[in-house]
Amino acid sequence: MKEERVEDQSRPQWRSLDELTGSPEYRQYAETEFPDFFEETFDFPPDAENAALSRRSFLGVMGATLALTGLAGCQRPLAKILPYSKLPEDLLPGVPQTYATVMPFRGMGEGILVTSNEGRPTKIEGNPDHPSSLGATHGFAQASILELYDPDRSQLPMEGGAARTWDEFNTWLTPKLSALRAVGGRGLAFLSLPTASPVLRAKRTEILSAFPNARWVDYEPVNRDNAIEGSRIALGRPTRQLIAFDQADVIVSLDSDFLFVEPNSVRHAKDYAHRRRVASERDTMNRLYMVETVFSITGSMADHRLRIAPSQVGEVARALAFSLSANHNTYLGGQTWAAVRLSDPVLAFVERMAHDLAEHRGRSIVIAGATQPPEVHALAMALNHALGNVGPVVRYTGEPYPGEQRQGIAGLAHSMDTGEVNFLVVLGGNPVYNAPADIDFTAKMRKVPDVVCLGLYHDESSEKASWHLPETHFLETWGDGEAWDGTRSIQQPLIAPMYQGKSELEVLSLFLGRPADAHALVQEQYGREWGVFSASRWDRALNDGVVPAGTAFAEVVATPDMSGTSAAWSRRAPAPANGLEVLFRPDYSVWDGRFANNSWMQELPDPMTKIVWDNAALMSLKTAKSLGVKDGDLVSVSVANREMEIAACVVPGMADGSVVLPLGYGRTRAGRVGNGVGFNTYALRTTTGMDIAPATVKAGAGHYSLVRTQDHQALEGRPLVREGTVEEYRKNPEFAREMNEAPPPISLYTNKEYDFTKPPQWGMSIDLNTCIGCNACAIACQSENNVPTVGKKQVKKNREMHWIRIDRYYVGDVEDAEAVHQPIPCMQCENAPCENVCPVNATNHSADGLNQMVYNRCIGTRYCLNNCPYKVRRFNFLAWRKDQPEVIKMAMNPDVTVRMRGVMEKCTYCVQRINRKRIEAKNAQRELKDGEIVTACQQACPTEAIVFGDLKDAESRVAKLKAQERSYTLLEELNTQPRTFYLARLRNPNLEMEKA
Amino acid sequence: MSEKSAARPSAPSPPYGVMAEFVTPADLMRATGRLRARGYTKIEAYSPFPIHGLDRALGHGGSKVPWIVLGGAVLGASSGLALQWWTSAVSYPIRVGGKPFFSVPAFVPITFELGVLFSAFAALLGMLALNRLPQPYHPVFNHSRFHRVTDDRFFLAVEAGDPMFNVERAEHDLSDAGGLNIEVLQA
Amino acid sequence: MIFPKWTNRTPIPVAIGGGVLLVLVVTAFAYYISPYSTQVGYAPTQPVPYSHKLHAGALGMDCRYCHVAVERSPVAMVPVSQTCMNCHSVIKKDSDKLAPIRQSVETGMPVAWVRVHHAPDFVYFNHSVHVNAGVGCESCHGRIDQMEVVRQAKPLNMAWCLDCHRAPEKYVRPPEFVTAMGYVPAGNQLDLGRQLVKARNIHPPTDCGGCHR
Amino acid sequence: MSTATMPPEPRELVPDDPRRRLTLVHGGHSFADITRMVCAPVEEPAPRGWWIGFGIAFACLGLFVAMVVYLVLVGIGIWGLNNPQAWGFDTTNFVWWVGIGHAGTLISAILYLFRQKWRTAINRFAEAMTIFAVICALMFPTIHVGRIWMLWMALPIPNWESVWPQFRSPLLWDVFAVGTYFTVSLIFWYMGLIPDLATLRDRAKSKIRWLVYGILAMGWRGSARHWSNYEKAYLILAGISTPLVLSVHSIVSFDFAVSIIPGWHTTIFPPYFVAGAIFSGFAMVMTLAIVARRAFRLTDIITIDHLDNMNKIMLVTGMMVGYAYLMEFFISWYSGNRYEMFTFVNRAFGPYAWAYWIMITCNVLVPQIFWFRRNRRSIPVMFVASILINVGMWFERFVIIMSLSRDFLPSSWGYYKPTWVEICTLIGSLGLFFTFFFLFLRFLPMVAMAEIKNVLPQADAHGHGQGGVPAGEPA
Repeated sequence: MKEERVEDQSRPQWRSLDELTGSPEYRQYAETEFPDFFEETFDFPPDAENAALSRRSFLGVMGATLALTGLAGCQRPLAKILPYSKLPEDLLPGVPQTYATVMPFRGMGEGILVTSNEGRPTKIEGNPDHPSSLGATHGFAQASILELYDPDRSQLPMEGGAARTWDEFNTWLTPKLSALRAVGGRGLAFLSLPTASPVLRAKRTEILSAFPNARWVDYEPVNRDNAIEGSRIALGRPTRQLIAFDQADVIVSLDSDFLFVEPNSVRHAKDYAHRRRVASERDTMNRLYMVETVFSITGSMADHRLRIAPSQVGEVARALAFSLSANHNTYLGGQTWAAVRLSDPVLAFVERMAHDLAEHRGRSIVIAGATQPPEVHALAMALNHALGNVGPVVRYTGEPYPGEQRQGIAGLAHSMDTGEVNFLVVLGGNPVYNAPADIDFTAKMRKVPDVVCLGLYHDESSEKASWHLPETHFLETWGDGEAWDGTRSIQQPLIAPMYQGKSELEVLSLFLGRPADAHALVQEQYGREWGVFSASRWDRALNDGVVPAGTAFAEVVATPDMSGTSAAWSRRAPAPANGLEVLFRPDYSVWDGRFANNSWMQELPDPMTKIVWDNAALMSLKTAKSLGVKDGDLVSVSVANREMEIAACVVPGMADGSVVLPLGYGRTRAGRVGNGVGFNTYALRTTTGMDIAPATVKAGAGHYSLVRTQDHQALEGRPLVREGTVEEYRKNPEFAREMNEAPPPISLYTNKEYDFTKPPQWGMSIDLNTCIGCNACAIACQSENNVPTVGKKQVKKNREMHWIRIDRYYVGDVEDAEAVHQPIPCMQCENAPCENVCPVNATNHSADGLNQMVYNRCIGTRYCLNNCPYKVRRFNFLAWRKDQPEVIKMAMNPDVTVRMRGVMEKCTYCVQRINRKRIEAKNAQRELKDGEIVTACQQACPTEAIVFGDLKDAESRVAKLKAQERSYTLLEELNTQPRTFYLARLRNPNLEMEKA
Repeated sequence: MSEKSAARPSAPSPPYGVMAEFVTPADLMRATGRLRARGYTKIEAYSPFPIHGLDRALGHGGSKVPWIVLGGAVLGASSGLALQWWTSAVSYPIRVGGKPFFSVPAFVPITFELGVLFSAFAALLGMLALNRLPQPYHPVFNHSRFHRVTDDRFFLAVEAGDPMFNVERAEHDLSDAGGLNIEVLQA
Repeated sequence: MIFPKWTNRTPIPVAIGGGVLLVLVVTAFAYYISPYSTQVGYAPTQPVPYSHKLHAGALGMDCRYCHVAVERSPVAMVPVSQTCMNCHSVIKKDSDKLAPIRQSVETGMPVAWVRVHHAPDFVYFNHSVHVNAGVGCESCHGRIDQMEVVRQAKPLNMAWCLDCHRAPEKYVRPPEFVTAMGYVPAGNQLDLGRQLVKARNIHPPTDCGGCHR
Repeated sequence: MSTATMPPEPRELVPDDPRRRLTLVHGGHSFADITRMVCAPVEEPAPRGWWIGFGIAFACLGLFVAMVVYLVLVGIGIWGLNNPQAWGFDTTNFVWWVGIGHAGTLISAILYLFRQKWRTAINRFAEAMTIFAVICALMFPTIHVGRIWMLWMALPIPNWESVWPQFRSPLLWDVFAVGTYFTVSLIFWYMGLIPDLATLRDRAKSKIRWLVYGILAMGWRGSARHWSNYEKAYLILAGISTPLVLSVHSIVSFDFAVSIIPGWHTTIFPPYFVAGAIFSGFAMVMTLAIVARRAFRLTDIITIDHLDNMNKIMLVTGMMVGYAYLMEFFISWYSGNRYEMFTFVNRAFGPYAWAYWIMITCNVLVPQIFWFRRNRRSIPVMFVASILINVGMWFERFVIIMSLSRDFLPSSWGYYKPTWVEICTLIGSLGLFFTFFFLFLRFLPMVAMAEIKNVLPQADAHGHGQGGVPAGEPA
């Protein structure tokens, strides 16, 4: 890797890119039918090829040669240094730079900071100044670095699979455009992803004014239509909710996975965690009631959880409304709500919720999940209003993006069918793959003479289109984006387009006949908005990552129209009397399928099921029993006479009588990584059943191998994750430590010449009370530390390489289980068992208490792994990076060695970051400040559950946390003296409810 | 053979001694006694296997091998411990598992093993040295039937170094003692 | 069949001879693989016959004029072609030897210098921290000012690094002399060194993590 | 000389009374007979059986080499190892072979110290077996590392990084312990060979044989002085080998006992491993002896009494390991440590229960048949039993190492399945062993002639025994 760094540092970025994409290795990858480099690794040729990747592996081979053929290894390799010819301004080779930009995702812009090494973006962090991020990120943002360097991204315009140039496209387009212009764009249709970019929106309106008769449809498989429609019902206009979870004492979530799936989840998690963080037994905590079907990570954080079929969630909402109005004198606009027939325990649950809400008027919140129908959203809004939560907890702004995507796509498909559309432009989406099955978009597309498809990949849709245009990655182009609250950020490129991509903005300007590059277009737009373009303001916008001076949406005051809401309820379709229901939801790893070709995401275990490289039909144990299937058996699910086979996955704590189908798998043209991984559940998703649909499920033939990173789900009564209620904590703050008694440490060794007292002494705190198990840390670590992926077959052999893993245990009864998350990085034990057994001193201790791992010293006895009670060590059983495409090297962190096969590796507390800051401090002749060194996992964590620092500095955050009564170390009876410690988890149950 | 036949006729050099063959250990024992009684001091017996009391009968002292081995043991153990101490506590002290640089308990096994190793070498080399081995040639090999000494025959040699050595008398005494195939050994 | 007399004279010479031979072979091998044979004296020919002897020696240019990053970055930074042209746009502007530089500036293509000092890529050496701590360029690179062609002067093996990391006082200089060539300490280096180490609070790591990540 | 006329007939073992001594060698053979019988396999052309056996063994050796090359080229991943189970067949085979390697030196040394004269018949090839087994054992720690070309770093070699091995690691103790054990065994073996090599030298017909054996015999001429130094040195070697044997397998057991993994971290391991080693070692000697004595017509030298004695020893050691198995369970319960308890319950009833019960059957139940004299003296019975015991002892090590599959954190529990590569490597190592062994049978005397002669009645130089003129000798 170092070699790479040296070269890249001294070379203008575009050159290195040309070189890379032009390099023979690369071509081979771009052209040949690819080896499935994540598959079985038996038929390897000798390791020599690895030399290409890093000189470490070269050394290995050198050693090998030495061992085998004697002294051949002693000749010195010729290395070149390629300096710039002119030094770009404010670039200092060897010193990474950070730029602020914004990532378009889920119809909003997520503010990020990107680290760039000599023109290679290598790491993504949250932007502390950005309201939707506050410095944290989700895994998708972290992983988009890998997406940028994905060699499977489309590189050239293509006409029916044949490579073309942009000029050729223009010559093809121009006559068609003039024809279209003549008819005002009749027959022209655009299908795009909803965007949070004002510039892009402006450009779209421009298009529509240029082609008045053209139609514009937005469609994203995972959309917010329900919520927006709900707001229309309740408030009479499309409205967006800004929820301040840090203001809520009681949260009632109606199937809303607001900590992960809902937009702005990172901010939600931050605010939510703010009210779970306790320093002493006097602190209070919020209480979360979760009513859901699937077992979501939000559900795993709930204090009370009601598992119920998706169609019943609405009934619960109605029962809640009834109970509030009937028993807790809550005024619901004079509308009377009939009692709802539900089972007694459910009603009891509802009653308690109602009681708790009533007790916390103005300090509570009711939210409905995106998969719930509009009326549920409307009712939730109404309840918030009735409970006086509007204002203190939830605020409304206009919805900049009215939605109606579901009707949109259906309508478009219809008019494609009737031949009204003769020129379709698909901008970014992948309708062929993810449009509702019943509209059969592929067939409709065939009826459209000209289809132009702009996309990051030559995907399922592009394959069917007459023209495919390569799109730029968001890190390659200019643009802008709105945070959830409307705050704007400029999207600035970190790197010149690696391939011949153009952004949607640029493509639209092509259609306008005024080709321009994105940079100019964005500046032009802001110049228009600011009246006159101000360079200083522009620079500040780029520097801060947010456009200065209140660009947030204006708040709107709206009173709910109760009659409308209840009218909507009266129109509500009756829930299916009996039979199973399916619920479609985005996948925790690949979302709607757009990350399917991202090996980091594919190998990232699902936070709850721990499944990698797959999706499955999630169902409760009882449901599985009733179907007569076991985990991994194939079941055939049919919805409205559409049928598919999918593996069943038994999930404790899931609602009976329902099957959850994660979206985003079973892609056919995702790329080498994503093709044919998992099951395409879009096949069952129809316009009428986009979220919830009645279904029949029966046992299928055969078994499917679902691979999990965690095979055993129970704690076996071991005090690993320590948990208590707030009450227990108040009674006995020490409860966590008393859950395990450790014998007094006695030692054979009395003459210890050293101890770990001289500051700094590094330590890490992990607060189990705020960890939501979202996996952001795992991906951040993977990106920071060049952690390889190994593929499904190797994970099946328990050979995954993650340096930080999140253990998830189910506690309580299998049917109605609760779940706990426990991130496990290296414990950096002071008395590290791994060190004692290493015969070559390859792992040992630094003065500041780091358990160091010296790859170049390691001979790979694996004894350390055996002797690690936490099993955090990872061994390179094979040359994982052997068949890795050349270009992936550019995603590597140059400060971290790329490990070759045969060596052990593990979490280092990001020693490279420690050293960097230490050197900075030394050069400046100053001391390190607390919080100056931030580990990758800590930086990404949306809930600030991870805190790193100097344990010997009494003022440091980590030292204060260590001092808390809740803090405990894992397996302290082994006297390993871990530096990583945990803060016990607390639940805040409603006591009456417990009694009930 | 060639050397032997070459040596035989022209025998100016003084002989090494006179050697006789015996059939059983008992005979050898008896003969040894006789010769000792006659006052011979420099006689040596040869046998296919060790015979109890024979070296006493020949008037040999005890073996010195034990002392050599003791030396080896001490050297081995001490160098073993020294190696571990110097590398772990002096040359490059590295913190390992919170144990001291000089972790005596952990260093015991290797110390012991090296002690054993060195003593084993001492035993072998000591034995060879005291037996003046390797020594491919020795005058006794010149006896025409000596090759059976490693099979089933027993030999007794009176060496020329003996003060009362005299070829004729030696031959006579050996045959008295029941020795067969008596031969004069060329040096 | 018995062994001739002379064979008795063989064992001892054979034993001794064998021993000596073994020692010789091992020593030879050890030297062959040592940095003293593989590293020291490595002096490849460069695309441009740049003479440090002339520039750093005779003209007395400061190292940092070209190696600008050395105080702020892990890499000292091989100068960009433009740096050469700062002078050579005026002096020797038509020299054939400088053709590659001129070409590079025109085309923007880099000049492919050959790396002389090469730390293995599992070693993370940082120039800035060493220079700021007062480790002279000379300490690791030798008398650059006397080199017509740059050659590796020091073995740069780990034991060699440790020598200074364990006792920096033996080598550190006052900051102002970092780039000085042929520097002679004013007074006893050890005393001076101890003061500097104390004053600038220099404690170089001997932990693996200091250089290996 | 009243007893001189006593006719020689086989008797039961009795205390070693010079006048009533067991006839260790049957058939009243003379010294010359012994020489002839023992040298025959070395001097006569090899029987067809030998060629077949050697051929098979050599083929397996080829397999071993192939597997190692494959491993070095591709990596440890071609084995079934994983996280949490970073050791599997590799370490199992290592410990198993080392265990087998303990019988030789034990028989030679300890029985020698205890003046068990019957050892003389079997010690030579027991020692040979030791050396070959230890070679096989050493193979596994060597090839099981991820970067074999960096293995030199595990030895205290002065280097340009000035970094040394880590002497607190049991693996490094192994390097020294097993290395020492190998060297000492070799010395011990060679020393015992010297007189017999002299015999072969003196019987040599061809020039080459004469030269080779001559050089190896180093001019041994069996003088009284030779013998006295020789016997003293031999006695001392026996004396130091005894604690060595015990120490080596104790240290091998430290690989596990010194760690902190439940099921490994146990103080009973050293004695338990040593007992197991003797157990398996004798089993292997038995297997080989049974075949060799038949094939090379040495039934008069390696008599049924010898086998009987070995069976008794196997019975005893078998019960020792049985006791250890019980004690492990008791201690884990008594410790009150939840992880220990779980591990042992899991051992007997968890995913690897099958292996556990194979172990119990072969190591504890099978030896019980040796309570009966009939079984102790029945060749087929003991042959089968000895093989079963070798299998059982392999599984003992496997079971112990599989403790890794379920240690402290349930989240990282796993299951280990060997790949075909590992199985072939195990078979290959057997090939390595037998290749050596077959060569040994052909080129070196498999019984210590000098020692055997020494225990013949007529070897007694003090007038006991038959004395007089041996059979077939002109007076």
